[in-house]
Amino acid sequence: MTDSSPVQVPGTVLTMRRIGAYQTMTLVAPGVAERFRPGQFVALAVGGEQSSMLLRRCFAVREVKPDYGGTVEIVFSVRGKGTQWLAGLRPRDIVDVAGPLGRPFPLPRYPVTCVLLGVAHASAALFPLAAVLRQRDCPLHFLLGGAGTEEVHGARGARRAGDSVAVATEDGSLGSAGRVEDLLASAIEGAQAEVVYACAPLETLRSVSRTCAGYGIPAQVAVEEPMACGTGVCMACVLPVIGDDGATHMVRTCVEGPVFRGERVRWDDVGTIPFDALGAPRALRLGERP
Amino acid sequence: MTDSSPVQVPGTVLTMRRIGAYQTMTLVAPGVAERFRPGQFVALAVGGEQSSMLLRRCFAVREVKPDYGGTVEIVFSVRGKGTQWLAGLRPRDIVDVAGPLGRPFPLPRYPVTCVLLGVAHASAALFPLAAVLRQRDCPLHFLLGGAGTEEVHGARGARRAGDSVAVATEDGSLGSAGRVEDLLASAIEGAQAEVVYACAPLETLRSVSRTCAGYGIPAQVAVEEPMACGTGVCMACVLPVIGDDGATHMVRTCVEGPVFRGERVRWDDVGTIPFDALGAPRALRLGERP
Amino acid sequence: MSVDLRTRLGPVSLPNPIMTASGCGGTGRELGRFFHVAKLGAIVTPSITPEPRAGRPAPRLAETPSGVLNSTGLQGPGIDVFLDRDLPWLDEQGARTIVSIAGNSVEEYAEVAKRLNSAPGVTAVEINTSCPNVEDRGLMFAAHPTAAAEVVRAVRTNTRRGVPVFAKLSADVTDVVGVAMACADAGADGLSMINTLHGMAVDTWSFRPRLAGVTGGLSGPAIRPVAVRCVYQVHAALPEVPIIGMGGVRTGTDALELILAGASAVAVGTANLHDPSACTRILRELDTALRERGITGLADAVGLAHKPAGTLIRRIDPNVGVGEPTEQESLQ
Amino acid sequence: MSVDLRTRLGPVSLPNPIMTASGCGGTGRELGRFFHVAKLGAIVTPSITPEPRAGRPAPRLAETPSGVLNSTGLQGPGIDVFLDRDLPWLDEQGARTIVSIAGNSVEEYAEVAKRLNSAPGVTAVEINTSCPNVEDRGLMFAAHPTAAAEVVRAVRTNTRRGVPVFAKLSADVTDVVGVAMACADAGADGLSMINTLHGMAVDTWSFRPRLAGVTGGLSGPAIRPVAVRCVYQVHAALPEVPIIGMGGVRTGTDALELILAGASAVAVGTANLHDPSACTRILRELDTALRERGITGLADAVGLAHKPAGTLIRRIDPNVGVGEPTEQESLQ
Ligand SMILES: Cc1cc2nc3c(=O)[nH]c(=O)nc-3n(C[C@H](O)[C@H](O)[C@H](O)COP(=O)(O)OP(=O)(O)OC[C@H]3O[C@@H](n4cnc5c(N)ncnc54)[C@H](O)[C@@H]3O)c2cc1C
Ligand SMILES: Cc1cc2nc3c(=O)[nH]c(=O)nc-3n(C[C@H](O)[C@H](O)[C@H](O)COP(=O)(O)OP(=O)(O)OC[C@H]3O[C@@H](n4cnc5c(N)ncnc54)[C@H](O)[C@@H]3O)c2cc1C
Ligand SMILES: Cc1cc2nc3c(=O)[nH]c(=O)nc-3n(C[C@H](O)[C@H](O)[C@H](O)COP(=O)(O)O)c2cc1C
Ligand SMILES: Cc1cc2nc3c(=O)[nH]c(=O)nc-3n(C[C@H](O)[C@H](O)[C@H](O)COP(=O)(O)O)c2cc1C
Ligand code: FES
Ligand code: FES
Repeated sequence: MTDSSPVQVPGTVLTMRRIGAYQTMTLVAPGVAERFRPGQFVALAVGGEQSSMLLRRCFAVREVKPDYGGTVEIVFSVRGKGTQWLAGLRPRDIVDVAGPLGRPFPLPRYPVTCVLLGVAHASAALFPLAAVLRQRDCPLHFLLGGAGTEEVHGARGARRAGDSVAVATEDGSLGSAGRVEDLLASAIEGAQAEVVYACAPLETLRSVSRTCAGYGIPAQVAVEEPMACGTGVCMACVLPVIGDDGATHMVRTCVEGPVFRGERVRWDDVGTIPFDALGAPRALRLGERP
Repeated sequence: MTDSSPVQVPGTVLTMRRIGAYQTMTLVAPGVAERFRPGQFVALAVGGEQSSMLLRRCFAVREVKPDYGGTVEIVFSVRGKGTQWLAGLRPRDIVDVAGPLGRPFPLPRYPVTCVLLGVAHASAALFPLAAVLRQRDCPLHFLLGGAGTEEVHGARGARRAGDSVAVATEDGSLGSAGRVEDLLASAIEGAQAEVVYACAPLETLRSVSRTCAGYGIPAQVAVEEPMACGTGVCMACVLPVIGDDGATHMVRTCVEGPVFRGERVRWDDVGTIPFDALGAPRALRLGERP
Repeated sequence: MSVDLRTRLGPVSLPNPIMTASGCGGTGRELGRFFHVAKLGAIVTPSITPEPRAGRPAPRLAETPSGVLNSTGLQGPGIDVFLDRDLPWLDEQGARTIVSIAGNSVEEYAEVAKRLNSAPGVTAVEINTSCPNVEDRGLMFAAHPTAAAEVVRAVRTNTRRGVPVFAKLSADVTDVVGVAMACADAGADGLSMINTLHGMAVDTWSFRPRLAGVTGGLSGPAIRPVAVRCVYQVHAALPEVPIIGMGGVRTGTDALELILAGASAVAVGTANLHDPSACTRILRELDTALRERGITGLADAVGLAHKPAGTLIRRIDPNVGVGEPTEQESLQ
Repeated sequence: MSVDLRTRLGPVSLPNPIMTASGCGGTGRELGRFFHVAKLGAIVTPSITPEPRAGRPAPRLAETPSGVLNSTGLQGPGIDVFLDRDLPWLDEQGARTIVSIAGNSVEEYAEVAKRLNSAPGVTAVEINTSCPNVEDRGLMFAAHPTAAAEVVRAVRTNTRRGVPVFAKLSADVTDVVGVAMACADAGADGLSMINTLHGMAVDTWSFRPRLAGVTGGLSGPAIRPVAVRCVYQVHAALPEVPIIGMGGVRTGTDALELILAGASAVAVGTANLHDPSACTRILRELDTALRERGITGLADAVGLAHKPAGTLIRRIDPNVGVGEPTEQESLQ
């Protein structure tokens, strides 16, 4: 149990606010903050002691602070019954927190120009990253997207932290109309970017990875695959990813991710077991019917 | 659907206080108060929308008021996980309430002298009864019991409502030491009581019924058998009770009770199917092995 | 947009697919204090036996996570009192009544069916095959295809045409599809699934079983995945046989889940204990859920989970499709 | 008062009865970040197959009321990597390892057992009999007493003395006691119960099964009553055969419930997903629960629900009683 191990603690709700389409919740969760590195996430238990909901809900970390032994802020939208329960919490309520979990973003050793691309709530994960990159004197260019104005998270924070910010909304209500990935090529060119960090739905990450490959620069993408435990024991969260050995492995995004090199993920085969994956059904490998 | 039908409404917690060993909760539950008659109870759903607890929790009614469309007050002790959840509620929280349920206490047509015997939280049910008996000019003598001082409910209320109050605690910390049923015979004799109303655990009710039978006066007892639905659909709450036809029936205490004439309940056979009950297993009736 | 909620169970048409599950809706009168029983597609009675039964000793119910264990032992007044007192009341209310029947031998089932045959107001008969067969070491009929089929045959023979016979199956078997096929072959017009799972709980203070009957039946949302699986498997094997799905339905979308898996109607059991208005609420929620999904006829949703992704074609299935209700039925 | 938590599983003694359930504790490393894996009675590995397996496509898990459906398809690295990488790590930690094995034919099971035979650090072998038998239309071995027995015989033959072989049974059968007896007759030193129940869920928006594998296994507190029933029935029939009980254990009293029903050890599965510290918490809670009830030795509690009310006699059962641990074991 090294220091980089996660902790599991009863977290106490400190604040709960609604901003745009999202709930922002700050938890006092001693031990998480000091271990946290950008890109990692926390897994929360929902529903209380007699809960009928057994799976954890995972959230990117928006900010950690050393106050009260360590606080963690997350930004989330109400989607199903677990997030609905979370949104109903009030200060002093208790939530079980496990974290920080997952592999963080790799950081450049020298100052390099970065594009930070985020869509909807997923943008939250960019801010702790930006803080660290700033310390390393990296020029930062934000690209933020969402369905509409309400769904764009962190435009103000990005303006504070970044050298530039561009926004795209699908309904055109803020920034340019369209998808934020459509702004990426010109952002890379304009800023002479050397790396792209992205937190977004799968479709966007696929497109980001392609674009970066075209420019020959690395895409560090944080995926948001459905997770169940967040700790690596259940095998729910697998993606087909090409390993260092050149073979495709079904890897758990909660422990081997959520951050991957974009070109390693076999985006077109997500939701399948590629026939050439390690351990794929033999029948398929032999070209027989499954 | 006559007016004596129960209602099912989302109840809003108005107040929650701890008094002695008990929680006192007042709910705004429109429609319940106006239908309520002493001896009836309410059945609460616990655990919220995604609750893993499916059975209702039943509680005697301590008081109803017409305020806010009708309020209901209950007094309860934390026993298992459902009452634990209830005890954690705060004003404005919502609890689903069904009630009033069950058969009320039969009321005397003329002023008669009554002994009202209650043990622990169950004493709560005596107070709405006392209010109605008072209106009918019945002299009222309270006998209250509990394990210790903290577990005696309503001594002050009884002093206000009754002509006399005697208390017994098992640890002797309040009133006489021992069980309250031991005070019954002298209370009946002293007051020349014509009827006894009792709300208490089964053992006490059995003893009360015997004592009353000895004096040839009716015992109206409210039982507290484990219930599951409270509305009569599940058959959980049966007791062997002798019907008007002289035969023993397994009757549901939630709809045919909770109030029974003490001599009708086959106290010694509780927890069994008496061999002569209507529909008892044939093998048993023939004296064969089950 | 209005949703056509009618559904067909063999020869019978119901105005909507929601019904009480056997043993969980009382005689109808108890829930009738919370809503009009005729609003439901049907009321399923507790399992009716030839003689009165006092049931099992208490404790009879125990709460488990998202479930309930019961061992009530089919307490009931027997067929005579049922015909005299309970069935006429349901008929007066305008309810459609599905009579669940039970017995401890093939003869007992046949006897109850015969008695029902001349009674007015029986919309369908449901055979509770989970009873112990005294002639086979107390093994439940549902455990063996041949035993289940024998009961179905006896009941079908003694029930008049036009009154469909549904066989209610247990999921506590190695091969539910095999039992389903045997029942269909023996003349069952439809299948009801699932009965409770065989379970048990132990009190950790007294060290004793929590039910006086030691083991009991597990019901409630906990078992819904098993119910969905059984309905799905049986509908895949016997697509023309109508299914009354049940097991853990608590909301309108839970009901829809069973319908998508292949149920033409949905019975609500344990949810009634938790919420006496459950059946009408679920009916309302189902209507809303179908509307929100652009489904205009319930029949279009039946078995949709078996279709390739993206399919939502309007189809008139001879079995579950929306036929014109017969005159008698539409008068109800 | 201190509680003696030691338990015996045939020839093996464990310091306490709590273990991870197969497939729910990762390789041990994952939970090892939250507690020391050697603190548990044992670590049960995911089911190990002869070859690497990529498992089933996602979505693989779905949440259900108080339960989880999974269809992971036994993703794993295969026996070679397991022996090279995972087993040595567990051994280094001082953990007692129960290796779960799986295959699609009797030969595959035998093959894995043979490979394990020469490996150090194998405390016991658990046979996952819920795998589809490719030689029998994909029916799981657990479905038929003869098929289950055949696998047990093959594994027992290929496993060295002193390493007990446990057969893990499915509750999805008509007669779990029959399967248990067949396995015991075939040489199983003990039985593990229960595996997941066969279930399914349908997404009510997409109308598709919620798992890519269509059906899956239901686990979690929802199924605990079924687990308790199976353990109780099998312990009643085979009181000398040690049982590893599992299914829905979330707290120390849940574990005690299975012990009272007849389990000598308790495996924790789905609770690990919900609470990565579940196993150590449950161990602590079990200790407290026994202490609060005045039970000084775990062995005294095993099967207590079978005894007449009020019995809590101290007894030394040759099977579940507290033997002196062997030297090797007490050094761990
Ligand atoms: C690494 C990571 C970081 C995330 N960060 C954020 C964030 O910062 N803000 C935010 O709003 N959401 C985030 N999500 C998504 C968030 O976890 C889901 O929206 C949430 O779990 C849904 O829970 P629910 O109870 O509302 O939905 P339900 O559908 O009831 O959830 C059922 C189960 O499915 C899982 N699940 C469902 N949808 C998702 C999903 N999209 N991703 C992962 N698991 C899912 C849940 O965790 C749960 O185990 C993140 C997901 C991951 C994997
Ligand atoms: C008519 C009636 C009136 C009651 N009035 C009061 C009251 O005024 N104050 C009070 O504190 N308690 C009262 N009780 C008892 C109260 O219902 C139980 O204490 C409570 O349901 C326990 O719930 P739990 O979740 O704490 O326990 P759990 O053990 O988790 O309950 C599980 C299930 O068992 C039932 N149950 C368990 N114990 C009892 C019991 N003693 N009686 C009935 N059902 C039980 C619960 O209702 C629930 O359905 C009354 C019971 C009845 C039947
Ligand atoms: C208290 C109770 C009593 C029941 N009685 C019967 C019965 O008499 N006959 C029958 O066929 N099923 C009976 N059942 C089973 C239900 O009809 C239903 O099949 C099962 O509970 C699953 O549905 P649910 O999860 O919605 O309750 C009973 C269930 C419960 C909980
Ligand atoms: C995600 C997951 C994976 C599982 N993998 C296996 C496995 O590889 N082998 C096995 O025998 N059982 C497996 N099981 C079944 C568990 O070991 C256990 O028998 C079952 O889940 C019941 O226990 P629980 O309710 O505590 O989870 C798995 C269960 C889950 C939830
Ligand atoms: S979410 Fe369980 S292994 Fe990743
Ligand atoms: S509690 Fe259900 S019938 Fe009385």
